[in-house]
Amino acid sequence: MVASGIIALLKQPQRKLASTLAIGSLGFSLLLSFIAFAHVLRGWAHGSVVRETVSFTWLQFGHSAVDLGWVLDPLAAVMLVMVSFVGLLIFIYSVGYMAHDENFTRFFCFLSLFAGAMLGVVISNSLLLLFMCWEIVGLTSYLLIGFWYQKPAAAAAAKKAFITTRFGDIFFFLGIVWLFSQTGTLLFYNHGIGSLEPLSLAVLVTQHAGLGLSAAGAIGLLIFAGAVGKSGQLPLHVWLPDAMEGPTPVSALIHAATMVAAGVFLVARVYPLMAAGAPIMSIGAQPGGTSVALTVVTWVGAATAVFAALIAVAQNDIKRILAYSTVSQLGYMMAGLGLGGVAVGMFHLITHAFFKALLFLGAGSVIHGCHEEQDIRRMGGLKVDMPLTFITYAIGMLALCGFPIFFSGFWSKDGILEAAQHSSVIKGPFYLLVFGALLTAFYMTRQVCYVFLGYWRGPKPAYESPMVMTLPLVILAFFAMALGLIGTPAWPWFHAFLEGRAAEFSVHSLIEPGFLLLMATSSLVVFLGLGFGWRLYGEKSPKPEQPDALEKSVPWLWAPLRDRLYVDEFYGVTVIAFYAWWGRVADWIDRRVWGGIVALVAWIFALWAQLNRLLDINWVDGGFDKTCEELSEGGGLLASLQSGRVQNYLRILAVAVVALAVILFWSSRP
Amino acid sequence: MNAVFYILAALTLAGGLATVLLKQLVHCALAVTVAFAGLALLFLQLDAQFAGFAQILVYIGAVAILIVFAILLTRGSELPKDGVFSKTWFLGLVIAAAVFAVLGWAVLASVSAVPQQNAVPSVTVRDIGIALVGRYVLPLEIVALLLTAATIGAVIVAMHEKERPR
Amino acid sequence: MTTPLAGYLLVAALLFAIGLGGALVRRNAILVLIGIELMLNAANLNLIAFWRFGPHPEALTGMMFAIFSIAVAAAEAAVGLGLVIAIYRHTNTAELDKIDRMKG
Amino acid sequence: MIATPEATNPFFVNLDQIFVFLSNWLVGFLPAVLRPVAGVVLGVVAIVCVFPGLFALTTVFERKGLGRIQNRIGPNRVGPYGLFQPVADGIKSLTKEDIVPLRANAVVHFLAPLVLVVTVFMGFAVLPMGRNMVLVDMDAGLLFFFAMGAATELSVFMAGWSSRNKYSLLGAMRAVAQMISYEVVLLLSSVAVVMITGSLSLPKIVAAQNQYTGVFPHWYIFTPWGLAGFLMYAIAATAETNRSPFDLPEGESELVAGYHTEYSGFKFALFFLGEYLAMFSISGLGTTLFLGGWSAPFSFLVWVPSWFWFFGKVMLSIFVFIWMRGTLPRLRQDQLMNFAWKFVLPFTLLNLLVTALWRFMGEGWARWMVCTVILVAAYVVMGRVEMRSEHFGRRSYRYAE
Repeated sequence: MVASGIIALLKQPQRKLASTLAIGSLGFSLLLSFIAFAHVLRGWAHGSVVRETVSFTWLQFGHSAVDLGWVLDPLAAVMLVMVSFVGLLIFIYSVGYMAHDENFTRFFCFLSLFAGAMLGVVISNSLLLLFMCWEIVGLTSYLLIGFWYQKPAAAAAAKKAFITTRFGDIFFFLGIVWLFSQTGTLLFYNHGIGSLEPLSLAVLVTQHAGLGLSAAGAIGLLIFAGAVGKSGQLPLHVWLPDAMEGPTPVSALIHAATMVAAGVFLVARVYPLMAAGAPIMSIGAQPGGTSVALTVVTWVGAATAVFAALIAVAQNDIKRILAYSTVSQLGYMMAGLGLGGVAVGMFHLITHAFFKALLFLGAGSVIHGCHEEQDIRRMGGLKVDMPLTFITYAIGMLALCGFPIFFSGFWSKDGILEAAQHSSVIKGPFYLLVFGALLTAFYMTRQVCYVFLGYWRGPKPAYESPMVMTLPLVILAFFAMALGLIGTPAWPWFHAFLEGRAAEFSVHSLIEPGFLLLMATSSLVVFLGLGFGWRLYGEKSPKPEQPDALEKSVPWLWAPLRDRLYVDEFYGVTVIAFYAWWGRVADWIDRRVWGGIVALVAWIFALWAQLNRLLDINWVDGGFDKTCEELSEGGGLLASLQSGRVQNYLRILAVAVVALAVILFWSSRP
Repeated sequence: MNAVFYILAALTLAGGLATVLLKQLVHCALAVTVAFAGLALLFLQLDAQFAGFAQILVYIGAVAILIVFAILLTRGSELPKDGVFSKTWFLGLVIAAAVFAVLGWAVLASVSAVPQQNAVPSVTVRDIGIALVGRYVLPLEIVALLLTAATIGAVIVAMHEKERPR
Repeated sequence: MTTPLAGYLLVAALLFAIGLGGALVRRNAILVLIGIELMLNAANLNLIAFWRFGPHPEALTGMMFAIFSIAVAAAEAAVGLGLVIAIYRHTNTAELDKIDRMKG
Repeated sequence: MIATPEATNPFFVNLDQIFVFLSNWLVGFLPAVLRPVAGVVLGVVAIVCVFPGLFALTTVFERKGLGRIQNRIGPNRVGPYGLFQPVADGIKSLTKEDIVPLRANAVVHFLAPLVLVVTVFMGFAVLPMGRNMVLVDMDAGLLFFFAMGAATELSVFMAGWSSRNKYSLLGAMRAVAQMISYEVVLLLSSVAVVMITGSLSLPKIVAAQNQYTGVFPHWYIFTPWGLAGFLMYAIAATAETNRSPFDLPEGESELVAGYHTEYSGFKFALFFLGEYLAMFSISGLGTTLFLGGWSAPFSFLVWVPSWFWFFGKVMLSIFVFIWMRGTLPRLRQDQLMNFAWKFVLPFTLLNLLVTALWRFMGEGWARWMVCTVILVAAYVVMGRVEMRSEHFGRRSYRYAE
């Protein structure tokens, strides 16, 4: 936050200072998060769930107060490390990528602001503070997407992103307010009376909010709606693909690692709230989530996964394919959370962050190499020109598809599939997820074949990106492979860490019959997808002019997929149309109704003025003037008496004397 | 005594009437002198010697002359062009008559109540002198002051202002 | 016939009326003043009549009053006529009807 | 020391009271009821006869006197030494045609001389011509005399105005103005005498003066204030009767004959008579007030009848009038008025103060000294200041508006 503030003040030319400042501050925060992680580890080693909170009163009105605060617990620690580490790599990468851009400092200012806000979301203890950082994240995503504001498409995309996320945030805010009104506090954990602690949860559970949902469930769903907006789940995902307009590091940062993860993190954070509804309730318990809220989350997640995967298949823009794959992976995470609880979902989030970041940065270096060319049909044969990028990109692709054993993607996706399998209530999501995995494998191979295999279809020869860009790729590739180990069923370190249990190494869980079957099916699915993809695009590299191979075979399916299943159009038709119509209605009302009222009032006043004038003329003036005239005449009469003729006075005097005398005598007559 | 009284009364009243009715202003002035003389004699008739002589000295000697002078100075002696009496003379007459009626009635009504005393009071100038400086010393001083003031005032009022520069 | 006092009083009243009539009827300012003089004299006559036929003539009040009244009347006549002369000099007329402007 | 000697010799006493006896004798013939009236009538007749006679004498006396002064003989044609000249004048005035100006105001014109003569004669009623020889002994005799004197101004004005002649009107106005201003002085100077004697009645005043210390009588003229008073009185008297230095109204050279220009014949004679009678009455009063009236000048002359002294003194005053007429030049109007209001009046007022001082300082020469010093000082100061400042500025012409 501080870094972004300072960079904002810097002028354009201080490029060096801006970048070093941003990277320095993020590096520093990475260091801090390591320390925190170590601290939590130590705590965890003693076998207790570490949760330290710091909270202070921010607003005091009346006797109720709004408190803000920070919390450090395993969930937060993991996210801290992941966000700052990935962020740091992306910062370094973007130094190279944005080298020739003139608003370099401004870019880094937004980046550091984004990172600061993201870290704020992760460690905040109060729902309100979380919401504030959430809003800043939304803002920075708008700024970064619309970074090249000259391009109208970028500006439109930024606006679109902002509005759709904002749409989700409305529900999020409603949830906050409702929670605040019920529990009286927004702090998650506050020595027992925090909103997520059993005491207030018990209160929430008892209230019924209709539709069979308990208050807790309802609030959970509202907050989940916020997450849907931010993470681009099914109804509100339209903004995410368009967000590719921004520079690649941005897309990487936003759509791979952090921002989208924020949604999932939020659901994870308020998981106890959502799970409160479930009859068999145990915190962080494995697949016992049968509360209504969680089922909803699961269904949304699964639907998004399949839906996005379908669209990804028919995309030609390299970044757009990755965007849709992110959406579907998020669907996976949501489903994981819904089914398997916090640990399963979070593990997939961590692994996905690394290899998706890798893929995006790889795409970035490809685009950089191909002189800003983004359409995969005009690339091909980059295996030769950009060998390092190709290798790292291939590793990332395999991790994403969930290539068995070696790649982290496999283990985290399996965890989700396992949870889906075991969930007692609903069977549907499992099959959807499996189908999704197939599709993922398919479109990733299609992309790799288009980009790296075959021959160069672009106008100018591509060249390898400089060291500063390829180094992060290599690091990320390493993690994409290594990270799987911490979450394997054999040694579920990550899950234990999150739940605060001791992680014991047990091979037998691996060879447990059910799990083996699951591993076999998923690997089968992956191989199926890869083969399918290779067969279509592998051998004969597609000609630029020819339509896509799949397109030839299944044109009726291809067209809608390419057009993103007309979701935008659908929205266009419904929501926008609705707004337009509503605008017209409002205008009509405004002009007719209010105008009418104003006219009426005007008419009344005119009438009143008229009345006043009449009143004034014949009453006030008339009356007043008449009396004045009478007075003056009377005055005139009197004045004539004072005529100055002395003898008049004498006469009056005499008459008066006579009159008095007469009266005197008359009255005193005996 | 009544005879003399009647004569004198007639004389005075004739003088008064003449003053009011005569056209020539100077004639009126003279008529008024006659009236004053008549009154002075009435005073003598009432054995108020000093008052009578004072009346003669003051009124006939000074006031009459003053009136005559005033008439001359204001060119009253020529015949006034548009009539002697003011336009509403009749009203004046009526009022005068009314006043006389009231006074007369008052006199007749009350005269019986006043105790009559016919003894001739012997008044010498010495008594008057003593009274003047004894009981009436204050009025005397005040009248003295008044007369001085009046003289000065009259002079100033009637003084011919120096020609104001045109 | 009537008692002597009544006679004098009647004469005084008549004289007073004549004086008042003169003051009211005549047009010339001086004659108004003369009228007033007559009225004053009538009053003096009254005073002395009452003094003469009053209960205690030796008290001299009536007569003294008359004498003082004569003095005052003289002063008044002097000032009055002075005024008339001043007005005449200013407005060239002694007609009362014409002298009704208060302007200087 | 202070004594009032009486004529012891019966002859002289009778002589003194001869007129009183005569009137009593005459009245005796009438019934008692009419006696008082008859007495008064007799007195009036006496006055009416004596003074016109004197008038006649003085006209001659005056003309011969003036002549003598102007070194000529004066009328001596008619009768021995011109003694019958008045008879001639009388006949002349009676026979002359009595012209009345056409537009003159007939009534007032006719009345003027009458009023004048009547009021002057009324004045004589109060003068004590001899011991016990006063027509009416009024308590406020002096006041009566001045009241009558006031009427003369009115008649003068009537005369002047009625003849509707500019000159006569102007003359009348001047005469009246002059007479009024000097009448004030006349009154105030006589007031001094009243203050000392303490009474307004003239016989009492004469009685007060009829005392002698050693040979000299107690006449008021021999007192400082008396002398000053008498002088002021004399000046005022001459002015009052429009005589000599003050005869501006009839100033022949300018205003033809003043207010009696339009008169001719008998009315003119009446005016003439009136004027001289006024002189007699004023000098009579003067003698009564200051020259001891009918009291003898020296104690040893007391035997002489009182009326002789009275008439002697009057004729003496007349002589002084004539003398002044012959010698003093006429005064200008503004000088005249100026003199009256700026010198004579203040001096008289001062004289009143001195008299008061005199009255309350008691006997002894101290009061003599104080009074004399004051009066002399005042005379010198006022005289010098007043008159010297009268240097004659440039002649300024003033035109009638």
